[in-house]
Amino acid sequence: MLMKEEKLIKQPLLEVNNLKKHFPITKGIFSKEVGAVKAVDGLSFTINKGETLGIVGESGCGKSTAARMIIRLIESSEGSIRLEGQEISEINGKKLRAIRKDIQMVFQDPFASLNPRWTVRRTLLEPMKVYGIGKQRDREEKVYDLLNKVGLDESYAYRHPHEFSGGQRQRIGIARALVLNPKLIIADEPVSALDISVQSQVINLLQDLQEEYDLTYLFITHDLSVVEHIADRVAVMYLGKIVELADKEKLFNNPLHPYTEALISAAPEVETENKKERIILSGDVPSPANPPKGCPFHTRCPKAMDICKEETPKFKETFEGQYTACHLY
Amino acid sequence: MEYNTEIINQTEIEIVNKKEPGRVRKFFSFISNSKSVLIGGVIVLIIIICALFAPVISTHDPYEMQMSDRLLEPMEKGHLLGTDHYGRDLFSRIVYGARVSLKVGMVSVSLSLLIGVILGLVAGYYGGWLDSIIMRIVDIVLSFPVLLLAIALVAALGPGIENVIIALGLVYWTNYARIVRANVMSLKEEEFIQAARTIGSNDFRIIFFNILPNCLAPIIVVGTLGIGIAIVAEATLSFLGLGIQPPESSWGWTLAFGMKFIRDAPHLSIYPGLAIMITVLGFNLLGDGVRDLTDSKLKRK
Amino acid sequence: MKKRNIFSKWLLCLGLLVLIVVAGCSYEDPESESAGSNSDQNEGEEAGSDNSTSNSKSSSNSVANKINVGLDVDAGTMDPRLSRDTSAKRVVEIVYDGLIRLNANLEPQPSLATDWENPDATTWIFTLREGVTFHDGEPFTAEDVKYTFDTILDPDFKAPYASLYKPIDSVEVIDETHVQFNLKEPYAPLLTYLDVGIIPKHVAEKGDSLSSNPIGTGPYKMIEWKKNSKITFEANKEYWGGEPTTGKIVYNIIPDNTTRVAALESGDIDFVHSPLSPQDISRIKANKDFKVVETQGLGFTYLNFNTEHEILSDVKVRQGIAHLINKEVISEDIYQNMDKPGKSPLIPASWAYSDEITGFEFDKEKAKKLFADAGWTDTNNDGVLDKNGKNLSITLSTHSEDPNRIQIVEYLQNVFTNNGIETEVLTNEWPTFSTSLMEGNFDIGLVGWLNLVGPDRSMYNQFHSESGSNYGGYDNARVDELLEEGRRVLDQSKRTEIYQEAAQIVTEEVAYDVLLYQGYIAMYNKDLQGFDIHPTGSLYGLKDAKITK
Amino acid sequence: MENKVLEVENLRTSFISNKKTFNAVDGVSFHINEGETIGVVGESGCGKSVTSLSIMGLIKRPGEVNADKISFQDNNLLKLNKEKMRKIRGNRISMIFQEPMTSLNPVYRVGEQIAESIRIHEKVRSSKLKNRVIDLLEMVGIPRPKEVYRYYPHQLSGGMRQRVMIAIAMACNPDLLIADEPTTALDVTIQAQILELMKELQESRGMSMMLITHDLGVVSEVCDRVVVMYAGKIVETGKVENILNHPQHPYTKGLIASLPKKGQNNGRLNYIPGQVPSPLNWGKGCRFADRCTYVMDKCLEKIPPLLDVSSEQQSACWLCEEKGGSSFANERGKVDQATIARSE
Amino acid sequence: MMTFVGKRILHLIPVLLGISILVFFLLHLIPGDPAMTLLGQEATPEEINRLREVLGLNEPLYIQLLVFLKNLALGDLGTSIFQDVSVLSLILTHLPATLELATLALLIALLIAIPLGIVSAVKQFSWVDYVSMFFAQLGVSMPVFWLGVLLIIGFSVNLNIFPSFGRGEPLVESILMTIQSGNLFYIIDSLKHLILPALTLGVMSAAIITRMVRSSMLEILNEDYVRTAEAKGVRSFWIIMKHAFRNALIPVITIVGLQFGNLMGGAIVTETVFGWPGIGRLIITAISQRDFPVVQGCVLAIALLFAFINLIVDILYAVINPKIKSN
Repeated sequence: MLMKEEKLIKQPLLEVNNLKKHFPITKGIFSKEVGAVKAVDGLSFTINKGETLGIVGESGCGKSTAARMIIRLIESSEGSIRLEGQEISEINGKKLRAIRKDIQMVFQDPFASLNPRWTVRRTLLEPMKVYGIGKQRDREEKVYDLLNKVGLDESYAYRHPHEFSGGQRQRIGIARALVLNPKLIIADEPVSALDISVQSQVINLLQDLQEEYDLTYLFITHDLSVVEHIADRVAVMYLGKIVELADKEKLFNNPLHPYTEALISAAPEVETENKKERIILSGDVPSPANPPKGCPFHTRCPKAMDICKEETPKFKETFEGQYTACHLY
Repeated sequence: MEYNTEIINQTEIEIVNKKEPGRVRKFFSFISNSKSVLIGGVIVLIIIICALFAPVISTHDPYEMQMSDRLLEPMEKGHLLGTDHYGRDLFSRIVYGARVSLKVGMVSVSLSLLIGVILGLVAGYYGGWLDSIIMRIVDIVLSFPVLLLAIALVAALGPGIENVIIALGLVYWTNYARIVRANVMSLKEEEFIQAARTIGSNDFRIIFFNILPNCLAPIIVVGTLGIGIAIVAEATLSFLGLGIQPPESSWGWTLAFGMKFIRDAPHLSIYPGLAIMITVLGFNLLGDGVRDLTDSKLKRK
Repeated sequence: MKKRNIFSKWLLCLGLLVLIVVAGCSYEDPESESAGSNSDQNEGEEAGSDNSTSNSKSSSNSVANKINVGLDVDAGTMDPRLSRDTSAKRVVEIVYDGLIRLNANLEPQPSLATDWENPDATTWIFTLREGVTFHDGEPFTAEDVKYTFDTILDPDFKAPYASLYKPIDSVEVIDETHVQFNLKEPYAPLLTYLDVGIIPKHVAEKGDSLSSNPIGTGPYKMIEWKKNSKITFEANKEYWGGEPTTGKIVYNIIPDNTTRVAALESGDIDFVHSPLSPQDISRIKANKDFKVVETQGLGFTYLNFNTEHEILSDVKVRQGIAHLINKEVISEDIYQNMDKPGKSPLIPASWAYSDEITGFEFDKEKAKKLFADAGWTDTNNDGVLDKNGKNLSITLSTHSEDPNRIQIVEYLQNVFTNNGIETEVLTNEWPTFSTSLMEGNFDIGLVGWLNLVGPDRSMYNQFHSESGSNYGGYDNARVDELLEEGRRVLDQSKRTEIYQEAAQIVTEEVAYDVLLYQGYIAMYNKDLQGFDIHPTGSLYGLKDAKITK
Repeated sequence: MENKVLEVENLRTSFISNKKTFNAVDGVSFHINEGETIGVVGESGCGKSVTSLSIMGLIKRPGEVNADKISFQDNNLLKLNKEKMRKIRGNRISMIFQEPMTSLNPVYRVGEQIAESIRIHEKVRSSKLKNRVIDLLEMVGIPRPKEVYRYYPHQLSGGMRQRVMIAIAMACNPDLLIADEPTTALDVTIQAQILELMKELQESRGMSMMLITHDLGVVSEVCDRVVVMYAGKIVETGKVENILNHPQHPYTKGLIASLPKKGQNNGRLNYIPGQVPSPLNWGKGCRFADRCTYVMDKCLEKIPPLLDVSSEQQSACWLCEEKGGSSFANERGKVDQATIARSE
Repeated sequence: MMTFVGKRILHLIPVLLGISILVFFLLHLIPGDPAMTLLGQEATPEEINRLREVLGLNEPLYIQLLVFLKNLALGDLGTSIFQDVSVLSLILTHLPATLELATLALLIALLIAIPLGIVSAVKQFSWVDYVSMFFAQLGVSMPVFWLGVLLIIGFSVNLNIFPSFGRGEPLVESILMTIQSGNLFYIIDSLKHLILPALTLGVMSAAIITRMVRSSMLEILNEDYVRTAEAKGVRSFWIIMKHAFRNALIPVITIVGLQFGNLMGGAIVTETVFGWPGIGRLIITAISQRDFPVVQGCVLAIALLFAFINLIVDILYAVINPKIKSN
């Protein structure tokens, strides 16, 4: 197994294989299980060291659930998650704690993700306390160091989250993710709650930090322009499944899956000249509790064929480095 | 409105930027923002001072009987609020009664809180069968009229202020458990709790360092309300002849006995009744105010 | 708005409907109406009575045909053999007749028995009244008497006062109108206890419950019992003692003393009696609309000393404590003279009473001396008497239902503490308290005895060393002897001597300290006339009373 | 030229926070022509929502609306009494909000909620009313409108709810539709649908529209003219093409520059340093001064008025006065990195 | 909906079992037993012991519990030790009185609380708001017995408007009688008896519900859909009544359900003060007599009733809240 991987220069940090999360639907007096919400339904991808993988999708497509399974906030129903070759989907207790250090998360809502009653200092000290890292003085030093790194004044250390603006809060959230020197950072919509001008500040910061600490990002967002900017490779999710995965350039310049195409075209652009023709999808995303038979996208797909209603397309490498799940290819 | 709170948040940043006020000053500016905290606080403070400095404040020995001076009217013979049926000074008895009533209120609420908060935290955080069991217990206790359970418990435990406190504590915890549980259930879905898990905090740390401090506001509110409820409940138990053992005396006890004289010496029931009402009012105002303040300070919506 | 329209249409219809209904309705008290006509009828039947003429002349001077009585608790069971609580007794008194009925001086008067004789010390023969019928129309016979007492004596029947009838060996029916009681031993108090209501055998044997459907021979029939609310009685027109004056009596159950008196004041009820709050009495006395009558009751309130207690077993300590009690203060200030200061276990209402036997006067110095004699002095000047390094410490206990008794213990605690006795107060609910009494698990208990219709009733059970109610474990051979003799001897003057001697001893040795002789007080609407107060609290007299407005 | 549907002059809306009064909107003047779509752009807290609520008369006490003029068609909205204002609201001017999740009353059926807005302003027989509602539902592109009529809001997706909101707003054929961030809470594909729908409706009905958004992309898709707000004031206004291609105000420039753009991959994004000042700390000068790279002494002294850049573009910046015209029109907002430390 | 009701009933079983066991042990923890209280002061130990034997009190506790549970499972609540009637019949005579009282109290509470709560929310920080909040605070801090006695003195003794104690004919019956006879006396008499105790009992609930209505209204008035309604041009009266209040009712209903427990507790005192022949007094007397079967039976009956009322509340909740209804 390793042999194959070693051929590539890039070393995989995280390998996810056929990851699933099914939430049971119950009915009746005795809570009989009658079905399942397939929030995530067979997810497979790899992230290499130092790389940024973007996951794009609309709300409810399962991207956040996937992130939370990887970081073990929720248990997966099926599938494997390997970090540097070690299976982490089923470990618990001490082993899990040890692994947790390596994966950290930046949350969407910078206000909700900070304990409102803790000062910044306390928030940043906590991870070190939990793991018993360093002495108090070292810890404090690290806190101030990190504050500087994320562009906050040291004097802010004793303030509470509500005393900051959104951008500043997200900087604190990023600092917290960095305290334990993780290998992988999962950023779940880290900028979608921020104003445009602040958004770019934070994205810049994330990029700077990646360079400095050689971080690997799993970057989850619904905003194509952000992912286009920051990611190396992009996975597009729809109804719990990846419909397309490719290098960024390939994906944006030559989207294969009709959904990817629609998504890219739907994003409003500032360009006033040579506006492109937009593809407007009809209808809503179907419910993951009752996904359509065949290709999950066929209900909205402008290029749907008969086979799409019957057979689920396989996820396969269509061109080199470009994987798609579509009957067109 | 999203707009206004954003402004408030930013306003605070600016204020803080200008000068860093000390904790005491912050506290006072915090308090002075709410009339109800101010009024409630002052009332509660006065009552507490009464309780602490009862020997200094009282004008007479509250236990000394002077049968010849029974049932004096207020202001008669130097008795500020008159005397009771043994000729004891009513004012002094009310001042001393503050000790017992406050003790009943505060200790029983602390006991309920201890039980209710811990069970609520556990039930809310772990969910599942543990939650089911705890909530069934809550259902069981709730199915009793609370007063009835208190009566039965006092009867079983025997009379005396301590037992009254224990009984009230054992009866009123369900409310706290429910409220804490509901809060924990919503809090544990909050991102900062998830964040705590991602940094490897164990359940204990999450429950007690992350979740508990954030349930404090509702706990303070229901707790202060609970103090009032306990004081009134003790009065009711006294009315039913359960509770305090003489010569100790709470407001409720004084009131319950004053009721026997309500037609001839109404002051015997009016003043202890007023004491109860004002105290309950004080705690309620305090609780409400604290909630309003913490809500506007720490929450966005 | 569509919804609103429909709603308002509905509202209109509803309003119209209500209007029609209301318009078609009258507003009259149907009871007062029927009572009025009823009384007319009554008066009509009793032609020639003064009332009827005056009644028909002026409506203002009408007779209310109903008396509302306020009682503190509901009756438990109305079976006279089983009744325990006072309310049940109040019911039994007017629904049933006993063989005898006690008069206001507690002397047995003929009732269902017209005459009695005792040919020897262990035989009693009763001649029964003829022509008496039960409320169901069946005649009253000797069999009913026998059946009543047989069941009381049956251990499986759980009659609460069975012990009072223990000396009865058997009851024989001589003929239709004569019954004979055979005793195991001479038993002087028997006659006094024979006021128990005679129940109809034919009903009881059918298995019908007499507990809630009493059928007696008395002046009133019970017609409705709303549990915890009210009991309604109707006059028994066939009553052998003549038809009762008032057609209806209602016992209203009002547990709270304050409310009960308030109900009298607001005119909702016509009559209340003990137990009352002393505070209310003086106010009602001052109110011209009401009459207040007082008499000596048949109970006393006392301190029960546990003579087996390590400190209280010393008679000097008991006497010392007795010297610390100012009964006048208790009577005057706490009881507002409702109850009078007590002296001995013999109550003033009894023929055996003697003014000579008194307890210990209030005298702190004498108390101090007695304590010192017993070895208790304040050696360490902490204000508490001690002996061999042990403080003189006692617990005063009583039950929590009676606020007056709580006041007594609170007052006594204060006095005792001021005189060097470390005193704790323990007030428990009655069942808890009485359990501790019966188990001898107390120091000094404040209790009372009720219904002391004779000296035997007030002393045998209490002071005989073998007796069940001798909670304090009092043991005096001479007293035992006297009390046994008192049951054997039939001559009243001799019995008086016997009981007075016994009372002298127990008072001297402070087995009890009788604090108060309970007064019996009735307060009623001044329009209520013809009622004579009875020390037992019996409401039998209501049959001759009426309300004239 | 064209008829003005709405004219706002010197609008000031004040609130009270911590016993201090401040103007959330501070002297805003603009107008909307008949059949025109105007975009109001700005970051959160700039006063764009308050502006719309002020026009609708929905500012609650202790908030207070002052203006030299708010006229709608022939009505002076400032002078109208409550009842008359109520009759205009939902009838001639209607509004849709950002959160389709919370903007519909959860306890009433969708159909009832649409019907209500018709019933308030018109006398319609109930049999006809239902048909009209179903027509409206169909018009906003809701499939199976008869069925959806009986749905409760929670049974609909976000996009569908926003369509229902649009149906409510369109119920009485308004002359002006104010849309406050109508697509912010929606997914991209749904946003595209809704914007398309709004554009269609606006064109087919010839109605005027005021679109409030923070997304310049949305503005560029839908609007004719744009108003850029910053800290309670309008900093720049003009035709969409002009503003987006030749922004004059440093703030507008910064805003446009901070958008991630194609061909800028992996490089650093531009941004505006600092943050929006609190209304309680507005100085006497230009409110953008402390974030502005071109700041001059004059900027700190005096608030710049809206200055004509061209006949179709005005900008509130002293630079426009001094240099005039579009002398640095193509210069991108310079990046200031003073506030963050980073390793290059 | 059936599933929901079914689930609730399923949940009820362990709760009722738990209550039975808890009451059982609690009662047996209290010193004193029915044999002693039944036989009175003069009973001899032998008599008491014999009675204990008859009542089965000499059996080991667990056997007594099992017997009790067995009978309970068979639907037999036993017979009162003190009154020779079945516990069930006692419950059936006393529970309706309490229900009538509690219902009217709740009605009064709602009649006071809802308008007051709405007005103080709509006119937040006005004098109406302050005054009603002050009275709401008073209501919570006033011991029930005190209020009751004051009302009796005021309205019965001094003004002589209402009777001071007791219950007229049951309200339902008196309504029927009024319809039958066309004489309004019955219904008015019943209501006259009800009014003071119901007021006494209802004041505390009124206070609590007022606060709840107010805070819930305040919250709702800030909701987006209220703004939507305003933007539609709905009249402010209808915004408050139709859009805000209907939603504010949702949390209020839960509180109202919980108030029932409160009312049952308050009923104990109210019934004592007003001599109301309800279940609260029945229990209190039974406790003081150690009439175990009555206490157990009554507590179970109240628990069942409480569960039933909560079920109704939940159903109402679902009716008002379509989110639950359709799920």
